[in-house]
Amino acid sequence: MTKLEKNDRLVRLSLLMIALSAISVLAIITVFIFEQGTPIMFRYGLKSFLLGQDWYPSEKSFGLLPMIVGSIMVTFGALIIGVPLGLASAIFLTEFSHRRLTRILKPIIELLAGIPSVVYGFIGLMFLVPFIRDKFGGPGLSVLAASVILGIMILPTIISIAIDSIRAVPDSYREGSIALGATRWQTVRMVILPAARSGIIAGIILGMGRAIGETMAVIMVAGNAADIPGSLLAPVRTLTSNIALEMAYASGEHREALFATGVILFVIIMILNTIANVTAARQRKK
Amino acid sequence: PSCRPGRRGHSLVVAGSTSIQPFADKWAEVFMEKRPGEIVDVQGGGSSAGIQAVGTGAAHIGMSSRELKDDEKELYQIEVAHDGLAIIVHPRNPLDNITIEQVKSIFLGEITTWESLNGQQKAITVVVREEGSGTRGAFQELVMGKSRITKKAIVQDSNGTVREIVSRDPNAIGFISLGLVNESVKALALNGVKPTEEAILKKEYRLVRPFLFLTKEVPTGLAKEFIDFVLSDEIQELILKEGLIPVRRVSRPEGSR
Amino acid sequence: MKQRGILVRDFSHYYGQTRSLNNINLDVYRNEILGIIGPAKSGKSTFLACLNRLNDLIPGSRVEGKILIDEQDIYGPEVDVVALRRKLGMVFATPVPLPLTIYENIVFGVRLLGNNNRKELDLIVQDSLEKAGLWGEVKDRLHTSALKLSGGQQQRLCIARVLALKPQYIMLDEPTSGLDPISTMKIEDSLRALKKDYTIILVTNNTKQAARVADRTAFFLMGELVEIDETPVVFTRPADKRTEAYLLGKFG
Amino acid sequence: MKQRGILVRDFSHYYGQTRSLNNINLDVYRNEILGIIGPAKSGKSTFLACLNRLNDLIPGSRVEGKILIDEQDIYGPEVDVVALRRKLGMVFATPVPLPLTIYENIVFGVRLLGNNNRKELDLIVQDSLEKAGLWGEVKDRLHTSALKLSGGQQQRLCIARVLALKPQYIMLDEPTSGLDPISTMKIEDSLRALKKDYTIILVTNNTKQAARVADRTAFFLMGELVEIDETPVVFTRPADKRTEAYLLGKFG
Amino acid sequence: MGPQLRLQPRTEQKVVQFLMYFMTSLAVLVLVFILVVILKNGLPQLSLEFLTRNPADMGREGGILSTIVATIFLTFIALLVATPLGVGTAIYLTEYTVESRITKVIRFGAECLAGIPSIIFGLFGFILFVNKLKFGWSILSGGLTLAFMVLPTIIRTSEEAIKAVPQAYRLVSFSLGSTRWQTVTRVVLPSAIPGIVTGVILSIGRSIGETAAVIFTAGSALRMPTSLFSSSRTMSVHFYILAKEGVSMPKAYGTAAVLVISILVINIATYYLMEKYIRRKS
Ligand SMILES: Nc1ncnc2c1ncn2[C@@H]1O[C@H](COP(=O)(O)OP(=O)(O)OP(=O)(O)O)[C@@H](O)[C@H]1O
Ligand SMILES: Nc1ncnc2c1ncn2[C@@H]1O[C@H](COP(=O)(O)OP(=O)(O)OP(=O)(O)O)[C@@H](O)[C@H]1O
Ligand SMILES: [Mg+2]
Ligand SMILES: [Mg+2]
Repeated sequence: MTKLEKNDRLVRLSLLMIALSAISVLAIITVFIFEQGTPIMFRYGLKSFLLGQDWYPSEKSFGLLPMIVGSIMVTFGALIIGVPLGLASAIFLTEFSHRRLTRILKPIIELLAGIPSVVYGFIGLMFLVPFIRDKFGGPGLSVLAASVILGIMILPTIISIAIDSIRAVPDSYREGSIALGATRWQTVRMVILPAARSGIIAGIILGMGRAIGETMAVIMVAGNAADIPGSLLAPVRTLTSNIALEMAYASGEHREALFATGVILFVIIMILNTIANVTAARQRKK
Repeated sequence: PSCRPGRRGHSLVVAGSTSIQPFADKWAEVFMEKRPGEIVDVQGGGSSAGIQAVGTGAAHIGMSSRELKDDEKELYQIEVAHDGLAIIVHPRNPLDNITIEQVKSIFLGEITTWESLNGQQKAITVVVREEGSGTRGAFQELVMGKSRITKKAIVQDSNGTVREIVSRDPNAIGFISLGLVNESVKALALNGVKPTEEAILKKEYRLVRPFLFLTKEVPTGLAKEFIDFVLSDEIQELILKEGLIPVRRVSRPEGSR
Repeated sequence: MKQRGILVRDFSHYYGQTRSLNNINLDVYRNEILGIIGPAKSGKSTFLACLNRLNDLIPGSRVEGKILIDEQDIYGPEVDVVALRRKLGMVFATPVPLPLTIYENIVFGVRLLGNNNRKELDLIVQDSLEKAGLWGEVKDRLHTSALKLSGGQQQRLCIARVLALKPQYIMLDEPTSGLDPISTMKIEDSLRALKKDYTIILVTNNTKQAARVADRTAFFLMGELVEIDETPVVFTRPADKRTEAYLLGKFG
Repeated sequence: MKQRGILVRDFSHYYGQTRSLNNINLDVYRNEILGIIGPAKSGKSTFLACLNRLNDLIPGSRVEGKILIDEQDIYGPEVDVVALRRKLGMVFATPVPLPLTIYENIVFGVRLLGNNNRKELDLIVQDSLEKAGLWGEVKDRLHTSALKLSGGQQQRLCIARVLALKPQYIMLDEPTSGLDPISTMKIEDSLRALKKDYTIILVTNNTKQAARVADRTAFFLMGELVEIDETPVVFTRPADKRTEAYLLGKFG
Repeated sequence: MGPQLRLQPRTEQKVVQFLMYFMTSLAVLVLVFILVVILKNGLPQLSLEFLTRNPADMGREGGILSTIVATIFLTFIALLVATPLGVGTAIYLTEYTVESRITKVIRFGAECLAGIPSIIFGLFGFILFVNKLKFGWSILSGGLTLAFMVLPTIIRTSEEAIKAVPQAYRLVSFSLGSTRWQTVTRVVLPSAIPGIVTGVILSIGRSIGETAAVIFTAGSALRMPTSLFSSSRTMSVHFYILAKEGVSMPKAYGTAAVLVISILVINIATYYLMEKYIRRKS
């Protein structure tokens, strides 16, 4: 073996060490969150955490059900708003719009993905919340407000991933279909969307992850009542806001319970991530 | 910040109420800036823990945000500030006065509309602070007693945010530190008493709790220096700025929150 | 003289600034096989894409001059492009089955018209596959994925798919490149058989193939039509030096 | 008889499960041009990649049998792969200038050895470009980007870049596909001139090119070496039917 | 839709096209609206003074200098840590290994990391850096937490940039006798630099905009950071507090405008780089 080759081995080894950083960061995070969050769950019983409806930490009552339901509700709401808009935009930008228009619109959408979530929350607080309060009643801080803001926030994610997966469909499919006399829309509906399906689903799941994980914007517009919302206009608290809201003064078991909230959030996100990864991998295999 | 046993020697250990702790941290910081070499170590743990700590000598100064019970009264107590709570509503709300029982019913979720209070058939938006915060703790203690605040209440994590929300929602009611009340909201009179500094100092306004420093003996040395420092104009002014009510009158600066 | 199906007049094509076809003039007779030969990048595929307006899909694509198909100016304002593409079936160099079953690939174009009558579709499938010489090999697995067929079978599937549309013209772009000798032969046989019902344009990079199956042969070079004539003439007495050089393998 | 430079014995190559070369046996003589012809995907490029072990880069690539180059088993444990690759210069089908200047492209391989002596490098650049027949065309713009050269010039640049390494063997993979007649001729001329100093293996999809420049020609089909012989023999009296069919353009 | 109701394909195409056009416009308009509101209200607040003075009276007065400085410090630390790790990982994944269980695990780790909500990073940073390692609420804790957060972004963009380098370059380089490391440093990385820079710039944007992870690790003390261990308030956190507590709407809009403008500049720079180097190549 030459000296150069020996050096190459050394380089490979050091790079492997570095490459393990990503996975070790994940491992460290997992360990710390679980170490902090799980003991209390077992002390009080998993059931009382997951299914308890009363969140009164000062009275040792740690029911997370309202937050779990809240997270699910606003995420679902966000999808109802974000997915149709996002998919339509992605299809329009890839298959229908004039190239020049796409070249203007796509960067705008990508740029807006970078706007900090606090700004979205602020806009929600200033415009959406009063609008809902005046037009529909209630405090305005509500499931509806949170869903709309989250729906807008996940738009860029859904649009860019959907665009990528639609673009990844080989042009030959497009040509083949058009050459057989299909209209653009027929081609999209019958050939392109089915071929891009797993990628699009992966994008939606990632958008879902983003919605579930979003914190600051939600705190600002959701109202944060630790109660299962009875209507779209009622305030709601998500898992993330539960943590962010109470972390500052929490101590002792209260803090542990917040970490337990983190554990539940973490588990949900990991499940979603895995599903997204698997679906995306399926698309790549095709 | 967790509860460690008090260190002896040069450092002054101050422990107790988590409501006072964030303020005391600040005071200690300013103090240590002025007196390099001295160390003031502020710890939480709660009022009872603080009272106990002074009793056992684990802390030099205890902090309590409640009045002492009879069996605790042998300690020396120094009032360093008052924490008043204002019940606030939207400025356009016709209501001016409320009874403590009505407040309790509202925050219990028993009264849900303004009808019985000001005649409007609007649902009440109840706004509270988050679990664990001193303000909520005080409200719980002074108004709610053992009863739970309604789950339906909107929760915010700072007095500023509560005030902001009440100032925007004509149907909202909330509570904040008295020092933070400004023209954007209306502070209700409680049982006919307006929440003014005077009323508080005269003990007429009831939603108020003292911030107490406790010592076992007559304070001496570093403990005395620190207590005197907290009672100095400089810190009392700071206290005012931070939304508390000073025990010594100082001129109120413009635009304080 | 034979009837003319396609008339190309002073036709040029551009990709943005670069000209890919330069002032082409040629006719395609009905029921002939017109072979188009030429080295890589000489504009053969572009020419086919101009005939069924697939080049519409390419941004920056632009044409000059006229193409008349069955007396209709296909770049005219009133043209139904979708109908045009059905009339000119196209087979690509790399076989591209859509990610569907064999059956669904073939009826894809028929379904687009809203015809979902199972019996009719079955007939169309069998008929097209027979004409493309594939029926025997796949009749027992019509409902399996088309992607599992071998390369030669896929290409014949693509031909069958085009036949299902009942086009009048069939354009094939290097349909046998990369195929084995047997598949190549099968496809050449089909083409000869199809000639009586269709007009066929066959682009090929294998000059011998043109010699074998084309009635007339056109030679393209760098976007120009160098010459077009009866196949034997082009191969034995080419009018242009460049044609001769190409046929001798001097380049390409 | 001529000296043998490369001996290939019972050599097979696999991409994962699929066999791409099947039991190849052939010799390459010193200072000859060995032409390799065959249809697409017949394993020609794979064969070259096996000779300089570029196939090491492909995951799942696996070999059986032996290749001896200058009496060294190149798949033996002690082989210096980097040195091997310098010994067998390689020119690819599509010219790939690195995104550097003309000058830096040519000295790229020399610099890798740590030679940064400006004078020596200047000499190497001029010498290699002259041998590749490109010096006259680029000597005034050695420090401009190589990407701006025309296709034919880029390919000659790639040849010069290989010559700068002072290899003993030069392997070219379809070096003139897609080039115009003039460029093709220039490269064929260079090859004939280089023969006296180097051993050349020329893979080409243009059989006529093999006929023109190769001393001996090998015919690959589906991973097998069908036959190898003196070029005139292969072209006029092929031993195998398949060779004949291929040369006649029956497929490919 | 039954067969009777079926629209002509061309009509259907027209209808769908219009619908899509409408929905896209809606999406874009909403997003543009946000931008316009912030800029319209925020730009009038901007002045040299605003950028060069420290906040006073809880942010009611003065400018935002200390929050800008804190943001820069935090971002700098994050990138200092994340860039070598991220680029190294990307090089390993693309150049030094074949697809295997290890690469799958590493890639899975990176993907998962990318999906973890920032609040979880905040909790984690709080426990590890603030508490266990006793860095306290500080620039250092915040920076390290952000580093972990942007690591997957840098890995992914670098990987894509490296993959976008034509395979032919590698083949040529190897065939000219270079070792792997020589190929990486002389051919692959130079071609991939614009893409890698893109990832780094994107990470800057994310760091600047992050609130949840920062508030628990860097704290929210409103003062000029003096050392790595100072607790400091970044622009986003400052904006969050100003806006939510209604401290001062003009200052909130001003801060938001600075925030949004810096992120826009950063993203436009990224976009420009991508246009110029990556998309052009493919
Ligand atoms: N989508 C495109 N955009 C821009 N230029 C193109 C495009 N497609 C082809 N060209 C250019 O147009 C010219 C003609 O290409 P065309 O594909 O028609 O040649 P061809 O004869 O079919 O070649 P081949 O034998 O390689 O298929 C070439 O110079 C090519 O580079
Ligand atoms: N990287 C690869 N991975 C897997 N299979 C490959 C790879 N490269 C080539 N093959 C397969 O190996 C066989 C031989 O391919 P090779 O490229 O050597 O043929 P070729 O004769 O050079 O063809 P061409 O004329 O198209 O260049 C083909 O079946 C091909 O599909
Ligand atoms: Mg072509
Ligand atoms: Mg090849």
